[in-house]
Amino acid sequence: MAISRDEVLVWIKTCAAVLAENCAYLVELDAAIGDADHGANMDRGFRAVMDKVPGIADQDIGTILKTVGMTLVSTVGGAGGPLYGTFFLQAGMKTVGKMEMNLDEWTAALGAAVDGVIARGKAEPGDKTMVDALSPAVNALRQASLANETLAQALKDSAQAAKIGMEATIPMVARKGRASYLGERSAGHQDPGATSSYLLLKTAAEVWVKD
Amino acid sequence: MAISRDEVLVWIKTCAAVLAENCAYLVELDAAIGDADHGANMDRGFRAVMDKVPGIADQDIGTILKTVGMTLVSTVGGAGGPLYGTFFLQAGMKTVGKMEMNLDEWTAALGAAVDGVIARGKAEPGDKTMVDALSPAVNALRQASLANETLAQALKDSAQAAKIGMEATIPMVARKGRASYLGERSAGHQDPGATSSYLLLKTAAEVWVKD
Amino acid sequence: MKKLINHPEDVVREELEGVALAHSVLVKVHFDPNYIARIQAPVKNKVALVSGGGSGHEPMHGGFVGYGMLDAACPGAVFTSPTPAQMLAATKAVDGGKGVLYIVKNYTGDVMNFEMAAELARMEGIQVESVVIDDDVAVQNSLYTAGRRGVGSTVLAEKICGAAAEEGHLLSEVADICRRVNHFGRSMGMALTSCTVPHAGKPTFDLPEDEMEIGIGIHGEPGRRRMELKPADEIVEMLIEPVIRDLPYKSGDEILLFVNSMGGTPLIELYIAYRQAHQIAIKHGLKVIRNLIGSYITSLEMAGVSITLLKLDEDLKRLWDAPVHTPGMRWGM
Amino acid sequence: MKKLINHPEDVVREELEGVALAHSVLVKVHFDPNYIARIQAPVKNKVALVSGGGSGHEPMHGGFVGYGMLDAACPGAVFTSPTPAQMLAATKAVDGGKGVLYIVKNYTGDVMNFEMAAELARMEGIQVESVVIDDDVAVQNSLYTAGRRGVGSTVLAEKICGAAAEEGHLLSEVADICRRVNHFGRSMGMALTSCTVPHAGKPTFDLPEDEMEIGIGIHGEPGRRRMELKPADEIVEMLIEPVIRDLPYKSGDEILLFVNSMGGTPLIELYIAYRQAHQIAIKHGLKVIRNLIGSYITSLEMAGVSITLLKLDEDLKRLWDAPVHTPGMRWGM
Ligand SMILES: Nc1ncnc2c1ncn2[C@@H]1O[C@H](COP(=O)(O)OP(=O)(O)O)[C@@H](O)[C@H]1O
Ligand SMILES: Nc1ncnc2c1ncn2[C@@H]1O[C@H](COP(=O)(O)OP(=O)(O)O)[C@@H](O)[C@H]1O
Ligand SMILES: [Mg+2]
Ligand SMILES: [Mg+2]
Ligand SMILES: [Mg+2]
Ligand SMILES: [Mg+2]
Repeated sequence: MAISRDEVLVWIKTCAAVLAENCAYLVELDAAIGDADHGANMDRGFRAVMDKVPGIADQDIGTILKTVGMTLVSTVGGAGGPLYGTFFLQAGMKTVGKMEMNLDEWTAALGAAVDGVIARGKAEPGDKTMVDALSPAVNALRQASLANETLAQALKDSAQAAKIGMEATIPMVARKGRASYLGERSAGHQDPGATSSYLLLKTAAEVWVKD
Repeated sequence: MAISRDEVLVWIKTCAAVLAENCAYLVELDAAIGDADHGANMDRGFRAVMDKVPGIADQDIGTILKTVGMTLVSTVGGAGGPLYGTFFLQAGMKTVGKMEMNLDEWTAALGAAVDGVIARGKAEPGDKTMVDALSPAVNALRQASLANETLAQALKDSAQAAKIGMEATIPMVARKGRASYLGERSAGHQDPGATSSYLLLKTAAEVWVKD
Repeated sequence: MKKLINHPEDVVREELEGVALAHSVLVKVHFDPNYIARIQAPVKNKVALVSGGGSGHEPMHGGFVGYGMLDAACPGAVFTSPTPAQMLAATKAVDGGKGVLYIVKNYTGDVMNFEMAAELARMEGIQVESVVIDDDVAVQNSLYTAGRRGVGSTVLAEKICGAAAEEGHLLSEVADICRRVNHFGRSMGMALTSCTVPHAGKPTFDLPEDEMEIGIGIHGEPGRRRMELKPADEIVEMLIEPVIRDLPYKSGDEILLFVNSMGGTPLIELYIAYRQAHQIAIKHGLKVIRNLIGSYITSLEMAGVSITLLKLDEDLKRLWDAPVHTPGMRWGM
Repeated sequence: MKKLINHPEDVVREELEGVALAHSVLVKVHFDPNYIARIQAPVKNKVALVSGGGSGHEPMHGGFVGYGMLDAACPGAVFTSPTPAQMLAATKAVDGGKGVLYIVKNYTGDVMNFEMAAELARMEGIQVESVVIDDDVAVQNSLYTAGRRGVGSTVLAEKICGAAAEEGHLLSEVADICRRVNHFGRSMGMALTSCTVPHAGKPTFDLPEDEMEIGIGIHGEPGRRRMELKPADEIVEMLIEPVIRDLPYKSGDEILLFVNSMGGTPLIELYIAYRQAHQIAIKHGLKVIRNLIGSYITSLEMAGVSITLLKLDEDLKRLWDAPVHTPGMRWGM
């Protein structure tokens, strides 16, 4: 069982819809410990991605993901732009020429994506950033594939891991990003980037798990 | 029965106290149709007058009133400064050398004071200014002296006339001063300057009427 | 009341002390009576310009004292015109023997106090002329009222007359140029919020989240009418159309477009307003050849904007472009 | 939300259209990708200066494009750093063959986007250096965090480096001067009110009538701590003492004192703050030989103030005094 190119397109489109829905929510989270723009940034970026989608619908997964990455880099700005841009660019590198991905291939792609985010942002788990949602999700995928779980189960596990990681950011004192300026005051708030990361992985599980 | 120099001094000092008490009230009236400073202006002016009083306590009524006028001109500013300054300067001219005033002399002094205000500000009764409180007060004094009323009664009459004139400004649409910029919107508010004028004359009646 | 102040009664004095410390190269500040004079004053054989008004309109007028603009400014209490005592002292301090021009905004208090000051100055043998600025089209003009308020054109008049004085014109000539600016200039303003007079301690008027005041002056007074909040483009249209209508600017006229913040409106919004004002001016065939955008004549921290149009002729253009060096306006040097 | 705008999503574009109409003599505005370039760009054989950041800080950075300051500015969405695409396009447009200096405020987003832009520009054979400004003493510096924010010193660095570039210095030399400004400059700010990001539609944080935020940045983010409102003199002391302590300015040092409005605080309050800041500087034996007072690096309509001290040496003094002609800063020409 695998994820087809068309399913990747469905994922991207659904992410655009989900981020649009959650725009105000992400802005609110960012208002508490940042500058109240994360939702608008992601929404702007994925609206630009949607304009690109028709032109790349017949391409391979790698080309699609790299195009998403380039589009985010050139339209989002802020911290989210370079980070999510790198995320999709790196995932795209790992899937060049592929018309479908199995669990191991998706695991490798997401792993590369998260490594890219870490390389670009130099954040470690515990810094109260998107990395706190992304890293556990990759680990969950890796364990699932070692345990020979089904793709469906693995996707659910990674989404669940991202959710736990996202919620774990609430008590954290930020050490990276804008929230770090608040020092102790950043504790008690959920990180907006970790939240948008969870939304992307939750959406993947929802659109790719068919039963 | 007459008003002595010392009673004039008591009047001035009491006016200073009354205007200080009513500072916030006059500011509020001015906020509605002006620029929220009439109370502060009058209070500032009469505090300066209080500093001058000790130095002129042994002078004649005319000197005292002219000093009050000069002090107001040089410390109040706004519309109130020149108008009340002229008011006291003109009253002072009429009482040069006097150590006391009878009803006719006070009537002449107040008449000259109000003529000075009208000459300086070019306002007519009905323009919604201090003139609407001052003119009726002068007329009341004149009638009282024609009717050979007592000084006490005359002072009460003039204060009463000023009160009615002040209240009559409420429905008026301002044609002079800052309130005129509001056009129709100036109706429904009592004029601050008419109110401070009433306070001066009411105080005169209170401190000069002894029974 | 949220202000960066100490005690309300110290606001004007402490502000003036700040000006004195900040701009000792350009101006000297005199206290009791309060006035700000150009450091070189009196400038011999130059007509001296004196203006003044209530405080709370900064940078006007104190920020406009210096080369090519005012010789002295008299700051009154907040929103209260200064006294003849201040004006007389300033007049004596800056008269360079060629006479003194008073630039007076048309408010009863300002007019009466400057009148008294002029009477006193003339008694002392100083030649004084006064020009009253009344450019606010929000106020219906009439013989029976206080007439129009003096607003945005005052800033332009002070710059242009200052340059004329530097050119060496006579008092009567500088006064004529001032009247020309007043004749060619018109303004209208609006408020998104009220402002708080320090000693009053609370907003002069309450304005709901979804309403605005159109046709306000510069003393926090309510405007001609209150209406629901509109998009910037509509607001600007409501301000500039009456201005253009009032002074029949002809298609082809060259104008200066002045978009002013009332104090609390930031530059990003001013440029959005400027965009629409410029576009409408063009629609009317006007040539916007000069502009001024920023906080120049304010009403404390009030959020809002005023728009001033000034028709330019060759003289006014030359005088506008002439060098000026004051704390609030500087170019060419 | 009370703003003079049309639709939140049009704020930046319409503001830029206003700038284009207002300052066509000084700058040209390019859309998609958005950047403001000096009208003469590219200036041959001059190091080009490029800066940028989120919108909402006007006049920074777009208002600082022109002779003696920036060659280009890249405005992002409100409070959102611009993209590498904007920076690359601006870099190509202004490179005069002598290399391009990026002046970057230390925010994760700004740093990463300028990093990517520099990588792309170098691939295209353009010589690029970046200097990151991090002068906000409100933020504890540490290797493990994002570090200090870039605030007031950015304005001073853009003026001083612009003058250095006009003098014909090499890219490495202009970059060194920029680092010197960052090394000699320190800032701290506070807020009396929050600000409202247009697309958010409501204030970023709620601040009761009797409270203030100390140690804020320029993105409407809450500060280091919230406390009860204090008199201006105490507030200024709370801001300037940590600044002076952080960079041991020696008694006798010559400094530039920069008192900045966050956007909604009017000039009358700035001078009251300046007065106290200047007095405290003197108490510490510092010589205030230059100053800057006004709205230069803002946070939309936020009411509040920031104070920046810059130690001056002969070079920095000369470069500060050098002529500059931009929409937001002008003297000497
Ligand atoms: N150094 C970093 N590494 C990883 N993620 C980061 C880093 N800095 C910030 N982030 C993420 O970016 C999010 C904020 O994104 P956004 O609001 O779009 O950018 P900005 O902070 O520039 O406004 C934060 O919630 C955090 O999850
Ligand atoms: N032309 C005038 N003639 C007489 N009284 C006037 C005139 N203009 C204004 N006033 C009086 O002055 C009062 C306002 O005084 P004040 O607030 O001290 O001055 P300002 O209007 O300059 O702030 C008004 O309430 C009105 O009674
Ligand atoms: Mg953000
Ligand atoms: Mg008043
Ligand atoms: Mg007044
Ligand atoms: Mg941001």
